[in-house]
Amino acid sequence: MSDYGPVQVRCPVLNVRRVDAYYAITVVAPGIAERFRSGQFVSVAVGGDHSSTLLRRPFAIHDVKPDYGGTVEFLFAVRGTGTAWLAERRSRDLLDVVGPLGRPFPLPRDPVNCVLVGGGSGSAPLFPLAQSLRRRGCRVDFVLGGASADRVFSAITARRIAETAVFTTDDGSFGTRGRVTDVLGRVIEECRSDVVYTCGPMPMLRAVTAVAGTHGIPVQVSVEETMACGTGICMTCVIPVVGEDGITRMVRSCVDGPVFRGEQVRFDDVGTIPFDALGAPGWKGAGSSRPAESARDIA
Amino acid sequence: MSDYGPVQVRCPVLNVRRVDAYYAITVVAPGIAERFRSGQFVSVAVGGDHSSTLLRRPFAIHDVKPDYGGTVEFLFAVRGTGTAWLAERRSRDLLDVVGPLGRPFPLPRDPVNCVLVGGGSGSAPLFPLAQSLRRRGCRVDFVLGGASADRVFSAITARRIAETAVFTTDDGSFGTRGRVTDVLGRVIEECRSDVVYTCGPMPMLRAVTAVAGTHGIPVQVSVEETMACGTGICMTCVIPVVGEDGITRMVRSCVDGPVFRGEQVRFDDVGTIPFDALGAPGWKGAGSSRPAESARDIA
Amino acid sequence: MNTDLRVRLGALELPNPVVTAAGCAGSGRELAQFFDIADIGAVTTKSVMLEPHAGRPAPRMAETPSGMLSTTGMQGPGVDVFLQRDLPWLLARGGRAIVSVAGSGTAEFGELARRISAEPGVGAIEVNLSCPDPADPDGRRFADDAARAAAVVSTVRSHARSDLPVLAKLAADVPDVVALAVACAEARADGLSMINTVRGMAVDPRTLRPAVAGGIGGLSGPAIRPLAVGCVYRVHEALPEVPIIGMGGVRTGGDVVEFMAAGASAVAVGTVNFSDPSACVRVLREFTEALEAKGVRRAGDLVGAAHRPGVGV
Amino acid sequence: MNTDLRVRLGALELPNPVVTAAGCAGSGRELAQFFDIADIGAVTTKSVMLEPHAGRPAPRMAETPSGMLSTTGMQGPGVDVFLQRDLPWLLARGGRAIVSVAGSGTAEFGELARRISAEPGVGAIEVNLSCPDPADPDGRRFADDAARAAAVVSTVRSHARSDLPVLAKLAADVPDVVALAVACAEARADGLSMINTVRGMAVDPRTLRPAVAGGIGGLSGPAIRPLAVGCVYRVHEALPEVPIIGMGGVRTGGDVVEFMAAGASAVAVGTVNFSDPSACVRVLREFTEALEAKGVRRAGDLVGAAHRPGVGV
Ligand SMILES: Cc1cc2nc3c(=O)[nH]c(=O)nc-3n(C[C@H](O)[C@H](O)[C@H](O)COP(=O)(O)OP(=O)(O)OC[C@H]3O[C@@H](n4cnc5c(N)ncnc54)[C@H](O)[C@@H]3O)c2cc1C
Ligand SMILES: Cc1cc2nc3c(=O)[nH]c(=O)nc-3n(C[C@H](O)[C@H](O)[C@H](O)COP(=O)(O)OP(=O)(O)OC[C@H]3O[C@@H](n4cnc5c(N)ncnc54)[C@H](O)[C@@H]3O)c2cc1C
Ligand SMILES: Cc1cc2nc3c(=O)[nH]c(=O)nc-3n(C[C@H](O)[C@H](O)[C@H](O)COP(=O)(O)O)c2cc1C
Ligand SMILES: Cc1cc2nc3c(=O)[nH]c(=O)nc-3n(C[C@H](O)[C@H](O)[C@H](O)COP(=O)(O)O)c2cc1C
Ligand code: FES
Ligand code: FES
Repeated sequence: MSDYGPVQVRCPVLNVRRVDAYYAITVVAPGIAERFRSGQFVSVAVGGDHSSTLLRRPFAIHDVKPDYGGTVEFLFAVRGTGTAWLAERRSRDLLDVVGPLGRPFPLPRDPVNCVLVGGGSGSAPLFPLAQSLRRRGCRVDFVLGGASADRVFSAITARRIAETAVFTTDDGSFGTRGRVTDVLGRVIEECRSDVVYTCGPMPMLRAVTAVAGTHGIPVQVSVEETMACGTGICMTCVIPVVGEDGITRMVRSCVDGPVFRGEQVRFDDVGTIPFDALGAPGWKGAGSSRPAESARDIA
Repeated sequence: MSDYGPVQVRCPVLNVRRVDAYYAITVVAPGIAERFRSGQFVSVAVGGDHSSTLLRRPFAIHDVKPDYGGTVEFLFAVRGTGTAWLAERRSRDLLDVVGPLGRPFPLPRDPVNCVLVGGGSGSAPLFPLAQSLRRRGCRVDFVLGGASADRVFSAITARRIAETAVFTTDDGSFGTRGRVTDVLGRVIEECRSDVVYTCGPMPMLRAVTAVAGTHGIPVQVSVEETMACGTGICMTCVIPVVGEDGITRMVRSCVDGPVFRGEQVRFDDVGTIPFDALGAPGWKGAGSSRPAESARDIA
Repeated sequence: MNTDLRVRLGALELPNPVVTAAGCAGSGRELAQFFDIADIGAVTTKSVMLEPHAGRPAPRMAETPSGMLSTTGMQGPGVDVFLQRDLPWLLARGGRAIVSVAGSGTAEFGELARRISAEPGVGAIEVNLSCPDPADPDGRRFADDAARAAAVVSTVRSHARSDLPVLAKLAADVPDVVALAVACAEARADGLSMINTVRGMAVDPRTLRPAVAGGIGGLSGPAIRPLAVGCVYRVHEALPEVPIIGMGGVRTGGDVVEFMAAGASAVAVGTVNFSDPSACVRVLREFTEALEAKGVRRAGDLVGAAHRPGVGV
Repeated sequence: MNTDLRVRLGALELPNPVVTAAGCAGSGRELAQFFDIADIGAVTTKSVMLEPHAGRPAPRMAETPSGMLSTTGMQGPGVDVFLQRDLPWLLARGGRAIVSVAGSGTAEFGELARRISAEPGVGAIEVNLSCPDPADPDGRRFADDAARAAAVVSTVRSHARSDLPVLAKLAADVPDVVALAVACAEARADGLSMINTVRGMAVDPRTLRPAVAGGIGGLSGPAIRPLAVGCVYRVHEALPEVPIIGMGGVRTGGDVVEFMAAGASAVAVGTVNFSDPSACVRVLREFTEALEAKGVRRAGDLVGAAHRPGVGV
């Protein structure tokens, strides 16, 4: 958990680069850089002061550097209006950025073997994670996937920082044709992985969690739910997560996540209120022995 | 009346200049330039494709040049969100511009003496008018006013193209302290003016019309009503105008104006529906002898 | 791919679903400077009254976030000028005309229907139920009382030529829009148009005065689109057989898809004509491209798609 | 100049008129990372229910032009956790608390009022009348029926400590907001909060599915500001003595001026907290600057100014 709360800064754009199918924006934001822990994200206001697109866009932090007092880089694919607008930013433009937000990836105490599994832009937060793990003496292996070669993120960097790096594409244009989960089992075995870290679309997280389960190793997943606030006040980003006490709660993926233990996310029930979730229709609290309300209380 | 209708063009900004308290933007818009007659205006979309400021902003055309196939210049003071956004445009940005819009200033057939009276940014359309009048052999005199020196528009140009140019400011920081109407009577007499052309805020137009009336000469006024469309379809820009037939109609200042004969504008009733206006509450059309409906029909 | 863009509103077939909203396109003449008026589905004309009307005092409009407030108060030349000058112009250019009528009482609605039915070439009559009802002691609109609204619709229906579709134009800010729609359908409306502007207000923070004369104005533009889509969805759910013209803040071809999926058979562009005079043809182009990208071969297949989970379009 | 920013809501005096809207600021803890929660007028807490509630399924939100649709469905920990954990946190930091309550029936509203009245330090109770009324066969909200709404208000009033102001939170999309306001005032509400979100819908043009689960969501943000200002204006006209908290799309200090001129005594920031977590203090700063620029010495002088032509502020 980060020691400091997030900050809101109007920060200058240092540069905007194209990287394959993605754009990378670096902003000067010392306050965010100094607080950052890998797995956290920023949320960025888009469209200017009189924009009709009211909501911030969340992006994982991909890199933090000490230059200019502290810079923060995030990467994105153009998807809709907000990302199209961001792609048009130029150096010296100002961006209104809030961060760092969310629970970071928990780091192992001991120098264990870690496999990092990313899909598309979801690979972004795994790079600073890889660095942190390496600094702790962990072995890092990468499995990165994407729809096509230009959507597999930073293959070269992955090869450089990891012990091994395996790539998959849906169309076979790069690496193995198929999905990350087609190769993950083999990687876990060959690299004797002790833990999986993963970020990408929900179906991938679920499949990765299943593979980790088969191999009996823990998995940390970082989810991408739509978020209106990113700061924990709107309750729009909830997913069903089972607590240590066995009780399912609808928890906010922005502040209680985006990183969760994969086994605790009820992937099959995302998009529903499971009947046995705390406070679900028909649910009955057991009077004074009512379970604690938030995943936080029991953390 | 212009021979061609308006066009809508996405046109590149050639340059943005500061001129005293104003900004001048020149865009490359051959289609507008070739159709332009002095007194007409453009309407400009502001804030980009996803702006929450939906409506176009109308600006008088200040200058048209043959460069790059045809350029159009307009001038503006920063007033609210739209003009603030425009002031931040840079060369090569694209602006969505519709024009030329509105009825131009009618030009005299003969080489008569014309006095052009402008207030603040309302002086803008008088400059191309002065050029047209000069080309027809008319004498042109200027009376330009503003709140302060930096709001008196293009004094140097006025001096250059006009026979005489008199300036007034509310605070006395430039020219005569006072209002344009304080000096207009004297100018009309000294220059033996045959006609007045004027553009500026409604109270000024009304006062100028009164002075012209006293001197028994016609006056053409160009009004600045708020406009939602500028093309004649929304009916939000209406003012009460008396037709040649003596009947008052609520006419659209965007297409039936912005230029009107001053004597025909019911300045005292702007912001009301005069009880005797065609179709006013209680008004009764005289069956088959019902008066024609639009100022256009009788023009 | 050759996408079939035709849609039906009862007896009226339109070549494509993009029409103009009443009062947001005059009778087509001004917009015809920017595109060929025959290219769009239809022009819904500004609501015409029996007599000339001067409308409301200025200021008549104020900009609001992603919308505008307006109070034009039915200014117009009256039905005589409309039939002599505006309608023939539109029909001569190959445009399809949906003629909107506004009566200052139920009888006047009937008279307007009779007059307009007498003109060959009209495509449909749209009944503007947001006019103030002179018989209502509180000055409410016909739309505020489903029974009064239904009475207007049935008067128009009985005075209109029987082959001419009659569309009832509904407001969203009424006690129950579904009940209003049902009442109009029972009064034999052939279709429904929705939504009209929603009452709202702005105060100018500089002057501290209401920004439009009279205080309350009608809110329109993209800001109200979710209200409009909600009405279309709920009414289509209740009356799946009744064709709907959806409108309220349409700005792009994607918005047409949205309204049609919610249940509209045609979609009107209103306020956005003010900000983009070529909006109708741009929206139609974007809509056509969206259908092609989705592989939808008939525009009509989209109608109500959001009500059918997992529909394959 | 030393502007007096204090405003009153019945017995409750606030240091300034800027408060948070219920459900748009949690109970202050998260926003306190961005500013000192004691600096704003008050925090209106998320509507609390008696029992924990899991809320509605995802997707719970969609962006719309200048607004958003949401359906969180009252997710919350229940009143026990609220009173043990959230309220003490807020009061310990010097924040003023307006506690919003949501009952799943009239009796539960009473019980909540009793529980909350027992806590010292609460500033006011706000009654969320947009909860579905379990006794209504059509699943309508209390706010849809003025009599049922008034019954809730009077139950809360009789269970609440007598010195604690009770505010009735109204919806705009009801048959008659003025009638609803009058009914609540007659049921001895000390003040009114308006407006709640307005029902609307969006369909995702990519998937053709409703953008939020369940289809209909609540529209909020600047898009609805004209509806909110209109309600405040009309209700203040009818009930000039009843204090109002105005809300709906407040984004800037100028918007606070607008709501107060329309008749609000305090103004809540809702959705804009999501897009700008320091919005409350920014809005307060802009508001203070606007008063100074106008030469208004007491914020309270603005209240209802738009109703008084030529008022000299
Ligand atoms: C914690 C987190 C981290 C993320 N990190 C990255 C990243 O590093 N790189 C990257 O390319 N993308 C990332 N995303 C997804 C990114 O936020 C969306 O691509 C972006 O919001 C799309 O905005 P838009 O305006 O272009 O799309 P639009 O479709 O116009 O957006 C409309 C609304 O939907 C939301 N939305 C749309 N797509 C998504 C999505 N996939 N996930 C969440 N919200 C969405 C938007 O935020 C906005 O509120 C992340 C999302 C989350 C929640
Ligand atoms: C025919 C015509 C010609 C004009 N020519 C010029 C010119 O050459 N130079 C110049 O500086 N200004 C001119 N104006 C005024 C100019 O249109 C406004 O200053 C501008 O619209 C303000 O926009 P804003 O977004 O900055 O202000 P905001 O106050 O944010 O605008 C809000 C709304 O009010 C309208 N509005 C605000 N002020 C005015 C105004 N004075 N007149 C009309 N609409 C207004 C805007 O168009 C917009 O719809 C002209 C107006 C008209 C009608
Ligand atoms: C300036 C203006 C004038 C309008 N005039 C009429 C009218 O005469 N008759 C009518 O039925 N609707 C009228 N409307 C409502 C529109 O037809 C449409 O229903 C509404 O504006 C919502 O669509 P939009 O958001 O696309 O504008 C008018 C709307 C505006 C903004
Ligand atoms: C996500 C969200 C949750 C809300 N929760 C509540 C609530 O619990 N109780 C309530 O009375 N209003 C609730 N509201 C309504 C707001 O308090 C406010 O009335 C409305 O959103 C209009 O203000 P805004 O446009 O500034 O958001 C909620 C609004 C949103 C957007
Ligand atoms: S995005 Fe608002 S609570 Fe998570
Ligand atoms: S501005 Fe629309 S008719 Fe004149």
